[in-house]
Amino acid sequence: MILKVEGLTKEFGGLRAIDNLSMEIPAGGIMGLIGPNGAGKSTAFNCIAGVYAPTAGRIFFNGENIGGQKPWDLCKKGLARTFQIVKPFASKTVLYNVTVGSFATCERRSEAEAKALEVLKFLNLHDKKDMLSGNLTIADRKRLEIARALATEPKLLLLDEVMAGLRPSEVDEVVEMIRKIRDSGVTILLIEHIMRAIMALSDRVVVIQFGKKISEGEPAEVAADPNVIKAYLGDEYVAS
Amino acid sequence: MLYIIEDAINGILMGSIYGLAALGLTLIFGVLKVINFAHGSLLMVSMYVAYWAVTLTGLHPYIALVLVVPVMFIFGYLLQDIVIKPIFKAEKNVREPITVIIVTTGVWYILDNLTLLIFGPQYRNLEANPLRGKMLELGEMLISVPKLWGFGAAVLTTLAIHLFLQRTATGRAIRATSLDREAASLMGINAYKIYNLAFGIGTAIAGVAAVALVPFYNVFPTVGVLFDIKCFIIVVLGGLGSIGGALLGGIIIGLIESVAPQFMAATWTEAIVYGLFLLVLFVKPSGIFGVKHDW
Amino acid sequence: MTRNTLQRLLPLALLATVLCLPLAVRSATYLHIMILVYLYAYLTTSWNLVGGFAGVLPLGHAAFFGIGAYTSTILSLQYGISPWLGMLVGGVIAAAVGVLIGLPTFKMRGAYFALATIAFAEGFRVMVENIDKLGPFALNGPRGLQIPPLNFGLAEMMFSGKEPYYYIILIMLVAVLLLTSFISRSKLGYYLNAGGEEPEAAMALGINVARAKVIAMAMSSFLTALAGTFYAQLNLYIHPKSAFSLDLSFEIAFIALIGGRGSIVGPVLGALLLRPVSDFSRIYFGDTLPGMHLIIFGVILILVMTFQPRGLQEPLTRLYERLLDRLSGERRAA
Amino acid sequence: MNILQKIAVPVVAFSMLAGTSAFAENVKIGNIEPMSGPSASLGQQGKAAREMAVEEINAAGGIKSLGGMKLELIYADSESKPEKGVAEAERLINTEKVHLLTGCWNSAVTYPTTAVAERYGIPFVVPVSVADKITEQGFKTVFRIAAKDSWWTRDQFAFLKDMQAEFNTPVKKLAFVYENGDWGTGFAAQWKKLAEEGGYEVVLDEPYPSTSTDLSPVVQKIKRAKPDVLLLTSNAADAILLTNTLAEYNVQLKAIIGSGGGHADPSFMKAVGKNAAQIFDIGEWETDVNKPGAKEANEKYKAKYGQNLSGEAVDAYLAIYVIADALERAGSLEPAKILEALRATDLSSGPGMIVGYDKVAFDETGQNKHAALVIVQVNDTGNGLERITVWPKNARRAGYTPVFPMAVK
Amino acid sequence: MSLLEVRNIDVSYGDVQVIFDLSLKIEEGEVVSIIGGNGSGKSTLLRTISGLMQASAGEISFEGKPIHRSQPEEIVEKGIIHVPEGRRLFSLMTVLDNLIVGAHNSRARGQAAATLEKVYELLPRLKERHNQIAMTLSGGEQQMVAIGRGLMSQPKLLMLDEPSLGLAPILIKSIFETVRQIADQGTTVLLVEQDVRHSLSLSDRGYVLEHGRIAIEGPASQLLDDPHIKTAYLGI
Repeated sequence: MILKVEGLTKEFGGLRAIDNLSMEIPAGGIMGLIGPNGAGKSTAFNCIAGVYAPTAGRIFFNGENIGGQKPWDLCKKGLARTFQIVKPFASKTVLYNVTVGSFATCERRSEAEAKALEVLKFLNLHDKKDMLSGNLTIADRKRLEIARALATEPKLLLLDEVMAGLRPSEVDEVVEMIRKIRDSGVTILLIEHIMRAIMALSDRVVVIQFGKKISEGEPAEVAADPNVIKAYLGDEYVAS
Repeated sequence: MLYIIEDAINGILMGSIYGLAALGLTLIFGVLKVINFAHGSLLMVSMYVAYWAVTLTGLHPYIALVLVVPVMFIFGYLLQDIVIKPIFKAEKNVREPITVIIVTTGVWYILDNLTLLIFGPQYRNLEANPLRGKMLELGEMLISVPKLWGFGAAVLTTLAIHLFLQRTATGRAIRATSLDREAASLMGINAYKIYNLAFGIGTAIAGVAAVALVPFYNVFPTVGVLFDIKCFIIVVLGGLGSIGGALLGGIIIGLIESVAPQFMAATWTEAIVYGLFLLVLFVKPSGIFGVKHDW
Repeated sequence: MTRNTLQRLLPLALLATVLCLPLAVRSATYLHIMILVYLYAYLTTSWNLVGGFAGVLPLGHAAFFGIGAYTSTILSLQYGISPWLGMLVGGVIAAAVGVLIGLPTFKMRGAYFALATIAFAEGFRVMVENIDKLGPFALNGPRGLQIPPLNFGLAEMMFSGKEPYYYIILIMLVAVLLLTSFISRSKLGYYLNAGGEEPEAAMALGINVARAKVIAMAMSSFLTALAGTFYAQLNLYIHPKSAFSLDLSFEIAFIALIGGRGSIVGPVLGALLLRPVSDFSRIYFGDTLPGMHLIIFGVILILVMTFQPRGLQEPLTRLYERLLDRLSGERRAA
Repeated sequence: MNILQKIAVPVVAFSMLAGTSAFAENVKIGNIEPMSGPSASLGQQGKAAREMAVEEINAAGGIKSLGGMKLELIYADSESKPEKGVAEAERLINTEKVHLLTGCWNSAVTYPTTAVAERYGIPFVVPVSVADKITEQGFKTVFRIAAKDSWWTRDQFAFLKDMQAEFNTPVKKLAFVYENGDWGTGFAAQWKKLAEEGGYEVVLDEPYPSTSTDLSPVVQKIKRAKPDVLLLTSNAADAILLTNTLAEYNVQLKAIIGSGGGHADPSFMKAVGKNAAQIFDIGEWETDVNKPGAKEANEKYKAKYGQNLSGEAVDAYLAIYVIADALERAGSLEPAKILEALRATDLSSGPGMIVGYDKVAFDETGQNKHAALVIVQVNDTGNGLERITVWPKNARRAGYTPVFPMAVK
Repeated sequence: MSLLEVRNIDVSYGDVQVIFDLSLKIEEGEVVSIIGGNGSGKSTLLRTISGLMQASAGEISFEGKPIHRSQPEEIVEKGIIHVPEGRRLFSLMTVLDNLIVGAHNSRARGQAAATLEKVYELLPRLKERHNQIAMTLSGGEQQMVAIGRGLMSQPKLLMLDEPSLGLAPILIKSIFETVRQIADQGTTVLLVEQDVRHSLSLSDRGYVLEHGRIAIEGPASQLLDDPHIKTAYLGI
């Protein structure tokens, strides 16, 4: 298990956003994390990525309890993430953005840039390397977000709704890209709203609602789970 | 022991006037989320307006209020509308636009030096001033009457602003804009108009402070600078944006300035004030009383 | 000439001109103004490491300037230590103070940070004004320290003419420009820019943003202190109100904002514009319209902030590019 | 080639600009004064007084030994900032090619600025910047008309001694209250020495920031220390504030002695009114000084600028006459010649000599040996408040008896 | 003439286009649902109607008059109120003050007291809590305040952006009941939701939004049975 979450709980001023959540991600696969809006996916994500210290519970990354460690330390340990609302360094070029990421593992600029270029080539962003990231289309910004995270050489990559707001054809491209990344040996935890993509990509899916896990299993299992349908479409939908 | 009480009373009175001077600054910050570096200069302009209102019309210094407050309100309103608003519009997605700070500093330079150009560097003091030197004797203790009036003005203004914000439709609109500009505009509130209003009111409050000061204080082009940094310190002590906090912060500064010199050289009180200021910034940035401002 | 050669030649030509300027400009006044332009460009470039790259607004750099000025002056007056050495000592002390100030303040946001830095600088001024002697060191309180103009010479960093000062500050400026442009291309520069622009994203990419800022602060305060020593040796007199002047702190920030925060040339452009404007308008209006120069200064601040809120560096760069196009007859490669 | 031209043009233009006004038709006197900023009031008085003197001298035919050459004043604003003073001195010397310099009122500006003049060998006449240090730097080009602070304080104590004898009122306890700048702390250091020598007890030694917005705490301290005499060094804003607050708290003292500056500022009496009554102040000059021409000069000044001549203004006025006298004798614009003439100054008559003392002559440090001070008392003898000369006794206004100790109000 | 008519609008965030050539109509007295997954452009559509964002092309008219160039406060004045996603209460103000601010526009201000009574009648919880600071309320109560605040403006068209977001099922139910009641009292409602079942069951008509375009539209009952919805949501 590359990541093991045990009894994770996070409260904000009495409000329990994550409630005793446990899950395991085996190395090398893609795990989907889904749930309706406001279910607590991003909070769980932020706890794992070190933005929030958990109120209770433990998070093991490669066997080490990382609960409460800072994001930059986690990044150096091989845990990278993207943001749901992309946060490019907008006044800088694409190459610059990715180089910031590759500096996580190298000291010299020439080395870092070389690695950034490799990542850009890998993700088919190479021809846009000199564009200001603020001028990219949303699809390219999402791709840049992934490229930057990938440049830190992660073992586990947390992707937060990287397909939201994309057109269907673009979604397909990103799906392909994620597969490619997985095939290069990076484990992926995916939060996504676009079910088609989740279903196509994930080896396993965890569904949460109100901070609690309500279902887990292979995509098809989960999609058929009445609990899940209820959570998504309202409780009366199941009957119809 | 008695003299400490006498000093403390003086400190509270003088401090309340500082608080009054800072009240407008905190109001403007509360709504616009911007530190108005021109606030001291607006106080200075108010003092000139008060001075001339009294000198030219022969009004009782406190009656000048009826002239100074509307004039300063309009001055502040137009200043925000004409000079500052365009910057807000250009940077409407920035929560605390630094450019606005710089622009208010430009306004400070312009106002101070324009006053120097127009009125010269002289120190002015109301000549026919029925309040000058009036002291209230409380046993052995002496209390300055104009400062007492100033204290009254500070408390009343604070109360009036509080009630205005709590009880009137415009006040609620100002509070709503301060808390969530976009949601307020969804309720039909024009945020820029509210900014103008808040700036106008903040400036008018500086006018009240000027009227309180002019009977016992000098008027000169750089007088605002003396109050400027004091006002910043006060609003941070009281909590940026907190109405009651401005008064309390002012009183704390007044007390330090008044009581501490009895134990050390007066020049060290400044250092104490800065020390306290930094302490509050680090330990309790929401202000000494840590009150989240609801107003 | 091709555009590329031109692009390489122009800066060299500029450097050559600047180096030869004292040969053409014999007037010490204009040299002095140029010295001040370079001094402020130097100060603003140093400030830019924090205020530009790291994306905060420090308004108290006079604290480091004053520390530099006082340290070297005290060491040279009381211990006969060359200001060149004193400069470095002052720099180290300022860097330590910068770290101490930076650690707590970088956690603050916007207005609070600006106010805290003002309070630090003013606090230093008040302290120096109130302290006559600090252990073995005579600060002389409000009376300040005067350097008797007796031992002219390079070792004493004291000269009877302006030219040596001109070259010293020019070298300092070029060095600091090279240093910042080196930093902006190094890991630290990437980290500062990233942390300034999108702190959350930066943290997720392995950047300890607070630590990067503190490092930048240490460098910035070190460099600022060096200028303090230069200033003391240029004027041969320092006192708390001038060495720890709030106006100085503000002016540095203004130059950066007018020129263009966070860019390498921005501070130089800002200083090149604001310094002469304020000096010349003081010269021309000083006796007839007192205060006019500050009014002009204020108007420029407002106009630039209204119409070019990101500073003049962007439009001027465009203009420069167009000039290059015109001169070479080539279009800029996209 | 066109690039070179593009660069060359501004450079040439720049250097031509730098060379303007190289040919003097007049004697150029550079004046560095605080025209804006906190001391602007004093700078502008100094400017007015200088202008009046120059107009008079030029109207009377200019400098005759130089063929009737006229004097021309060039002003520079120091904003009370040393670095600005230095920059302006550089400019005046190099660009405006001034022959002499005067200024700078703020001692903090005068030190470094005189150093510039020394470097270029340009004569620098200091009308009034009182810090001793200014003439004690070993400079050869600096001349000061006014007394230095050790003389001011010396005379304040001499006056105090004389008054005790004259009115048979002993004074034991002194309080020193002063602005915490260069000037105030300089005076206080001298006072402490003199108090020790004179056997006085110092009951209060209190600096205060001149940016204070409330001086009640300081006044309370004075009241509680119960001194006999209070010595003050204040700028205008704080002098006004202190005087009013002393009156409000009804602080009973035998005497209050100011040190010029704020107490001599024309705004002062206007602003404090009767609270100024019976305050003593030390200065260089008074409107009632018994000198030919003094009254006329003051009236002319008042008509023109709306204020009485202050001590500071008279020093500036005299400084121009001292310069004119030296130029007349030098008969040359060579700095060395002017310096020589200034060193040999022995001026005892002429329109400029409306000061309280009889002669201007400089010692080897450049200090006017004869500079003396008068002490005045502010009082109302039926014509409104005025400054009445009371000390030295031979200069006392006829028919006036000083009030000492102060009357209980 | 429809109450609200949106014709062929394009909307972008900077250079990122979010809504493509979108048209819809709302008749007076209708309840219309717009449903769609995250990022489909639902909120952007509402933000454009209420004037927070500008359409780069197309027109929006209300009661026959164009409003797509108007400022948000002018649009409120005309009678459209937008209850934003995430409630956006004035967190440090009391419930009562929040409600009164809702009546800021000139049509509603004079009748604020009477409207307040009606709102209290509809949402009695608010009356109990009127003196409480908004941020201390539970999520469901906050949503009620947001709706009540919208009603205080006497809207001709009430636009609700995901009122069920983050609420427990029982609360969701009561929120939808409240919306139904509002509609029954004659207010036209435009409801943006993810909760398909609930929202469609109380609506007259519905639109399904996908990637900034209308994918399906029709009577609500018909949409409820459309298999495409399930596909769009669950990817099966």
